Amino acid sequence: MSYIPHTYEDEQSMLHALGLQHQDQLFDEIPAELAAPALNLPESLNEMQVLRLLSAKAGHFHERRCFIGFGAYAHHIPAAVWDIVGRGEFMTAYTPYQAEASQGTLQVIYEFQSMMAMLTGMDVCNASVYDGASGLAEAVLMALRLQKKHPNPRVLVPDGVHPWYRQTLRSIVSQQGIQISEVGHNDKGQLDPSRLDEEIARGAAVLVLAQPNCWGVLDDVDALTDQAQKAGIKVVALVNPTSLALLKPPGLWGTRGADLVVGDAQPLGIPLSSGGPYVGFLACRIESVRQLPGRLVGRTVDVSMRPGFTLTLQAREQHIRRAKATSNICTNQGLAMSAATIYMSLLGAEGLARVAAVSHQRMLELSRLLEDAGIEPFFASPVFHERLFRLPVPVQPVLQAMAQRGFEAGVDMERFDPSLQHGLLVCTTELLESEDVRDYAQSLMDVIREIKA
Amino acid sequence: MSYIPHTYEDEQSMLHALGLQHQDQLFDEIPAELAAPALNLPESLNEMQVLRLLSAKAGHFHERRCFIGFGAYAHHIPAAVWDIVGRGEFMTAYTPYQAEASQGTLQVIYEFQSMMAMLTGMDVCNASVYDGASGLAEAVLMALRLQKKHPNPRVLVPDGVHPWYRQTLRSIVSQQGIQISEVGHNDKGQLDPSRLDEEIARGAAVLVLAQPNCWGVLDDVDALTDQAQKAGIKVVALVNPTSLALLKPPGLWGTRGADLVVGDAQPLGIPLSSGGPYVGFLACRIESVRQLPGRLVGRTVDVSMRPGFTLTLQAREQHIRRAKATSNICTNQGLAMSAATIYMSLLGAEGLARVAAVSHQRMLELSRLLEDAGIEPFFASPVFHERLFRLPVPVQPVLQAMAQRGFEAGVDMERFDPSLQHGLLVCTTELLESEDVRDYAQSLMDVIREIKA
Amino acid sequence: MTLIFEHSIPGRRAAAQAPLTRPCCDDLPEHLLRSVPPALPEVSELQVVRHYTRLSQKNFSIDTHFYPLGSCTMKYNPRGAHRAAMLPGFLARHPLALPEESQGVLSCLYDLQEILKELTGMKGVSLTPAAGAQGEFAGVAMIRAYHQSRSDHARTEILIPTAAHGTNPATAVMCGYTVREIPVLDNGDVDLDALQLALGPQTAGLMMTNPSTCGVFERQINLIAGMVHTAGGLLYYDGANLNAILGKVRPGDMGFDVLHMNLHKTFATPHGGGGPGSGPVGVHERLMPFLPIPVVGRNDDGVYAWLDERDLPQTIGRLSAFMGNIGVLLRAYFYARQLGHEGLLRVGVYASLNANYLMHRLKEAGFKLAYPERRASHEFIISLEWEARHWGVTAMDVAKRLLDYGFHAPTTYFPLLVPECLLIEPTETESRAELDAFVAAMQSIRHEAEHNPQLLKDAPHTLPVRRLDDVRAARELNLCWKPGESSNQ
Amino acid sequence: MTLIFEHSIPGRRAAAQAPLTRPCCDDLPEHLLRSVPPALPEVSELQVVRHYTRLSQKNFSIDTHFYPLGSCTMKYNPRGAHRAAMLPGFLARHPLALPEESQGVLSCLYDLQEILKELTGMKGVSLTPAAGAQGEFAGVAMIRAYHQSRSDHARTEILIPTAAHGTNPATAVMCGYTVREIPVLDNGDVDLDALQLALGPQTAGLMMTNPSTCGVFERQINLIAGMVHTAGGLLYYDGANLNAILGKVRPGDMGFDVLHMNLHKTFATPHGGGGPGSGPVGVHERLMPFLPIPVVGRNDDGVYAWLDERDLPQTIGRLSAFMGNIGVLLRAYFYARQLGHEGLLRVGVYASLNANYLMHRLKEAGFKLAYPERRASHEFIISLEWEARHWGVTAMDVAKRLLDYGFHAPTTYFPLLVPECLLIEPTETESRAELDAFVAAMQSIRHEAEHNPQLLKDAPHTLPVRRLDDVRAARELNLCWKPGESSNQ
Ligand SMILES: Cc1ncc(COP(=O)(O)O)c(C=O)c1O
Ligand SMILES: Cc1ncc(COP(=O)(O)O)c(C=O)c1O
Repeated sequence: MSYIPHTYEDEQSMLHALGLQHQDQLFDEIPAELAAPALNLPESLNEMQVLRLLSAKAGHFHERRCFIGFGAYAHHIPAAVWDIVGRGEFMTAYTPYQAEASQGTLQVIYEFQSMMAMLTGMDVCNASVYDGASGLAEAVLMALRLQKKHPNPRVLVPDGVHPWYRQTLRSIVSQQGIQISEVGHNDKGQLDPSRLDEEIARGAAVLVLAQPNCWGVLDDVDALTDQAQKAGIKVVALVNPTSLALLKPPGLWGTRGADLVVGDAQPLGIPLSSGGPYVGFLACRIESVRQLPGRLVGRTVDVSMRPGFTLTLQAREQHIRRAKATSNICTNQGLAMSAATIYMSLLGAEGLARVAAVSHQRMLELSRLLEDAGIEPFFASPVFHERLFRLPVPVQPVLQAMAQRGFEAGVDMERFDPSLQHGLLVCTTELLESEDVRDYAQSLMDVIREIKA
Repeated sequence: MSYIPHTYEDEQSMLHALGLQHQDQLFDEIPAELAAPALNLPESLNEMQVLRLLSAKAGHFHERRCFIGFGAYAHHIPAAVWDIVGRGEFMTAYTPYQAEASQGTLQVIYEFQSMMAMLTGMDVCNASVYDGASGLAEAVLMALRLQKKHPNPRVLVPDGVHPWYRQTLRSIVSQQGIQISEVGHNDKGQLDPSRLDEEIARGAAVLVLAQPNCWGVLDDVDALTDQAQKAGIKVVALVNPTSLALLKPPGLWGTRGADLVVGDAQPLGIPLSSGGPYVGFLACRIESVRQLPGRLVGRTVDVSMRPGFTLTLQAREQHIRRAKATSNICTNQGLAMSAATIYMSLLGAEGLARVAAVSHQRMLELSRLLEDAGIEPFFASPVFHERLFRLPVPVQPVLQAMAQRGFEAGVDMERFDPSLQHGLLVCTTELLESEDVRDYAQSLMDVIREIKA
Repeated sequence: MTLIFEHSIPGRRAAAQAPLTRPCCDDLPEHLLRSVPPALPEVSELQVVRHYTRLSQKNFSIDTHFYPLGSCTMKYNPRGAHRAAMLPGFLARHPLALPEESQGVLSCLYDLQEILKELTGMKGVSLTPAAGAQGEFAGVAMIRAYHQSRSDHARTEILIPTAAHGTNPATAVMCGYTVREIPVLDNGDVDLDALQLALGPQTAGLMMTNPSTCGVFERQINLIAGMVHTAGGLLYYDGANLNAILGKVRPGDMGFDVLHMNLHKTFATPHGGGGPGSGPVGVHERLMPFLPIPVVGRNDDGVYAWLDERDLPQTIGRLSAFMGNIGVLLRAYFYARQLGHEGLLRVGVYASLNANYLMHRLKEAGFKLAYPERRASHEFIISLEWEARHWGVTAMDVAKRLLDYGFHAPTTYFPLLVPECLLIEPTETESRAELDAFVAAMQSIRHEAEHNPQLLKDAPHTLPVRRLDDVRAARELNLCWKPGESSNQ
Repeated sequence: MTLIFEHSIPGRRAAAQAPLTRPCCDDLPEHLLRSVPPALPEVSELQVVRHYTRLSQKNFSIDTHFYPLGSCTMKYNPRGAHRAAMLPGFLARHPLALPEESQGVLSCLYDLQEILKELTGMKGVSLTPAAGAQGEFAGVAMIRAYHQSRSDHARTEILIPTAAHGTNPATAVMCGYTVREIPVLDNGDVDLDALQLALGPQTAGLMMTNPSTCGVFERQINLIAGMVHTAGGLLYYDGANLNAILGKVRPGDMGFDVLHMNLHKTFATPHGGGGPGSGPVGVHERLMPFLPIPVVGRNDDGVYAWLDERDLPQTIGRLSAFMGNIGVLLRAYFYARQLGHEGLLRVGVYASLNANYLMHRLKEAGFKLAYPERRASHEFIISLEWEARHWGVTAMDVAKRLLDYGFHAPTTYFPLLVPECLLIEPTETESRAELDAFVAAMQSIRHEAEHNPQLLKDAPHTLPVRRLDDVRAARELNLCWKPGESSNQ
């Protein structure tokens, strides 16, 4: 009864007040034959014991040097971020349904919406969806709602979109019978405009554009956006928010800008944590806001005209609109969103640009070292802080040998696409100093030599 | 300028408001010849870099199994304790001089005073002194003030008092020419009553009684207290607060109880942290409160008769009484005191008794295992969770060999007292499971065998 | 109210937090770069800490207030679980780290799967869903996959009692189903006649929770399960209310085929002001092939691994890029291990004791129960219809007034079928003294409602803001701050 | 206000926090055992968390409020430093762990010693003192040890300017000295004639701080140092005000023989609502043999060790059982490394800029400066003597009213020599906007003082309590809760 405050006397007096003799009577409406059998569960432990157990399980991963990216990025998280986010008032509050008792959370959300709108160049951003991948599915569903009368509700997705994002998109939207077509890349790892033309010609309603794509490659998003929009196709931009400190915001892509912007804000102060919790976001034009899924906070005033915040446009949501809602999402990723807000406040535009630039700079350093050693990138395109290299040997044993040396060396891309044989995807961030990059390159060369031998 | 918020424009406009051209003019009253030379200081780093540096320095000590006690005890600290104490409102407040803006801290202190009074069996406890050892010096000085007209202001200190406590006591009280006499122990490691009689006969004003003493040994404090007080000597009890969950509170020692109680509350939720910050406490009878050093919080009411708390009896303190104060102490160990308060709230009397009893139980287990292997304790007396064993070999190499096996095996007491040759002081707490104790005994036997060979 | 943007001054930086320099990156094509930096705030570290610390103090939360929000199970969130999930070895682990180096976290997740199976009476569990609604999605998608695997394409409809949570119908639609609502009787039970009428070859399944959101246990669950199964449909259990029956009855034993659990409710993980949660799904044997991936498996050598589409070729697929909210799952695992057998079996008992006690005391205090004849589960409903009619105060007015008394309001106007309702869930971690204090506040408010209803209509009075204008918020949309704008206070 | 004891119910426990059983311990002699358990609170974990979280919200703090408390240097306490000091590898280390396994922490402390030497111009540093006052004690004890080592037993007196902090005279007395106070002139400088008269063969030393607690730099420090040294005395520097001159002037270069530093001020370690602090001492060559132990040494192989009485046989000894407040020292080390050369040299500049700017603005707003002709150091004094005489409001009234405006009050009635004074220290981490807001509040309060003085006398109005009755607190002493007592609210 670890966290139950009742003493035996409490229990007895409360049962007595209810006119009951025994706690079992509390369950007397439950058919007796349904009673649970004896359960096989582990014994109680105290906090000390569980923490000892879990500390051993956690291990020392944080002491490894991480060169993996591929949709989840290890950046420095200022100590203040989780110290504040971990305050009971933020961490143990529910969704801010009672606005007057939740101005803290509501204002944080409003600030998050504002920051993300500025970062993406859009008018509105929601208060988070689960992650970038499920967010992409929400974005595509929303784009299709915006294309309601479209003759051919087909969705075009470049194969440079992260394969697990594509899988997620498929598992979600395929339930409604929506068709997804993948569009291949050219030899520079970019979406091939001529293949896109072919697909457009076959009819489509939505195009997803990833910038950078899952190999770190940058596309000519202006031209592609124009190409799609000219054909009446809605463009969903899929972005890494850190990159937007340097790169053109999707709101300014092409002549009219992307229609929707989606991504995962994990790089903005959210720990890797084996894969979650992360925090998806979805931004749009103000005209489309009534089709946006997820919560939204609006500024308003109280009865004495003091400014304040409240959840708004709830008529889009399941608890009001039920079967007609824009999504079934209810609980979102609130705390991670709060962390991202505080992270962005601490970094500012210049700080975030430095994080992005140094992360990228390390990749340039690494590329130079590897190219000097004869290891070439798969794609001769500009990238952002992540690059696919072609090793002279299979990747899997390299990863294992590098792990022995304390490196998380990257991702074996062959596992996701057989055409990327010997492809090692490597990512760098500002957590790595130039020295770490040199150590990595040196170790990689050693390992390759050993494997070859 | 890491934490300075000024932009160049801020600085210029502020200088302008002051009618200055350059920041150097802010220092124009300082004689030019005093200007500091070029300083040799390390370069700036950002938070990420310093944390990386310090994480490496911190290492993995927390994964070792700790069997050292000797005045600092490794107990489990509930996660809630430092989560709450680390809240900015507690951690970044100053001493609660403005009572109305400090009711949080003030109430915590009042609760600490209350809990410590109950634990020690005294009327009043102060809001902390630096640590147990400097607290002992404060206690002795206070006891002497209470004995103002004593013909022979000599202080008797058993040699079972921790040697570093004795050193600290000496460095502090010897400044005022106060004489300290050490009283030896008998072959059971207890204060020898006949030697005490001799010392009393030579005249003394204060006796320090440690329960348990630094070898874990329990004394017959009732008889000793009576023996001293009958001779007009003030008794200062030096205690481990955890032990008081089981042991008789000093307020009830002998016929009249100890006059002062001092100790270190470190075992109550304060991490070992290489030696500090810890938190001394000093408790007394209400009659003596005007001689008590350190801060005190009292309950009072506000103008609308609502209850509240404020610092009180400040006329004892240096900021009011200056040269006539009861001590020079100003800043104390506030946050550690707050941690102890929360710890005691979470444990309660029963929880604390369990911590004490399990800690002690592990020592019984260990004693049995070691005695089975032929290793006897130095002293055949009851102890509390700490015991001095006589090894068949010198201790220093044993400690080193045990360290290789992941154990902090104890303290080499020969270093402190040559008469304790081959004496290994070992302590157990509830952090150790029975299995850890068995591993320890086994490793110790292995190590001794190797050293002998 | 000051926005963080209003503390901003051009050129200021929290200098400790960014790299010391900014390299030039001239390899990036000019036309792909941004020309104007985003107007993120330019503030010092102290300003950030102070701003958000002060903001936090404007919230009610479990750590500061009793929070009897029905259907939300706002119980104590152990600090030890937070500590465990924040261990640097867990936080730093990349989702694509080699499994060899991830055995620790994988073993925790595997154990958690086993514990959840045992507690729900299910055969398979996937921890992937990020929240309850995503768990529902996974569940209904599995129902769909099941029927399709049997080429039973006629089943296009999901049945849902009117009392159900909004996520249930919204989910069914997201899974391509149409929704038919089933009425609930005055005693809180599902209308079996209506159910019988609704069932047919078009029925894919029935979604319900038991105890229902009416706060009462559906006594005819055996019958219902039989009816749905006979019609060829499957039974979905919305596990948001699992806390009520934890250790007492298991959904699997009641005949449910699939369920989700809200770990951020029953397993005490914090709600974070809106999430992250975690909504694992559990399934009956026949749905096992369809579980969402990844699932954690263990081979005969005791080696753990992520199972994916190669291991589960019929899976409904991924629901997020990686593996759900692992940080939340670790907290839930801490909780399950800490409570253990003995503790987990007590949760439902004391949650029910508190709810029944509170219901009883409020009834004594003059409040009208929605289901006066029924035993409360872990929550119950009072209706303020009478007070609304006679004194002109609404459930919302009472809710807002409660805030002044230092209590978070219960859930208002849900379930929709009870007029002017408050759904009250005290949870097992609140003391009797806290419940009694809540009753005293409710009594006092009731007295105010009779003698000074305006006091309630104007409430709250003691919070950072008075009652907010929701209509204006929706009409004059202001969803983000624009550079230059001031907060006007 | 409810005390934690009032949440207590016999037999309740926060069960997750103690061992699951209680062994019997029947080896302990019966007569040494306690017969009645102490009346510690018996509460649940949630009750504890909620109680202390709510209590915390009743505090002002740096993280929530501007806190211009003169002489206290309430600057931003970096969260990164807290993180560093709370690393489990640091926290778990036992003070008696083998030095082989403590090289990491020892090297940090050694580096910190070096940095402090360089910044103060001193030759040796001991980090042992737990706070400023203990640093003073160590310093004066070293002065005493120095004279005694030279058999100069006649020196029984310590000179202290009247402006000095109370710890200075209290310390001198604890070290067995008598105190003679030296007056301060109207311009804030020490009265040199009086000093000359006071000096003699009985003079052990002079304790002072520079800039003084009057907030001005003692311009004649060279002269003073010469006078004291000529008389055979030593010069003690109270480093509480080091923030003002960090990187600009060094006490060692001013002729001081010994000093302490308040790391909880200048080095940004949090004050914790009363501590722990840290008060390292630095010394001139001739005092090096007397440094308090332990000190961290490094041998030629780069191995670090605790130096004790074997290495420093003339040491004044230990000041605490172990090694001072290492957790605080690690925070200070973080701070020094983070700021580094460039950052440390800016501290004094911006601390002075903020103080001078604020002083200037308050003067413009009509407040009377104690030293209008002088440059402010990192702090300055305004006197409300005029306002007290004309409007009947005291410095305390203004201080309390400031709380209503959301600012912590400056230090009141210190130094004692300026009537109705407020000692104001903004620190370098506050923004210009914050300073301007403070001026606006002071202006508004001044207006209230003239037109509605009662408003000030009754202040504060918006805090958890109104003005508290200090006299009653001292007269009807209630220093601890007794079982059965209620908080009466
Ligand atoms: C009955 C019920 N079902 C489903 C949900 C949805 O869960 P989640 O918010 O985790 O998506 C909730 C939570 O609000 C609920 O109360
Ligand atoms: C000028 C001055 N000297 C000495 C001290 C004493 O320092 P501590 O409080 O750390 O003992 C203080 C702190 O209040 C001070 O302001």
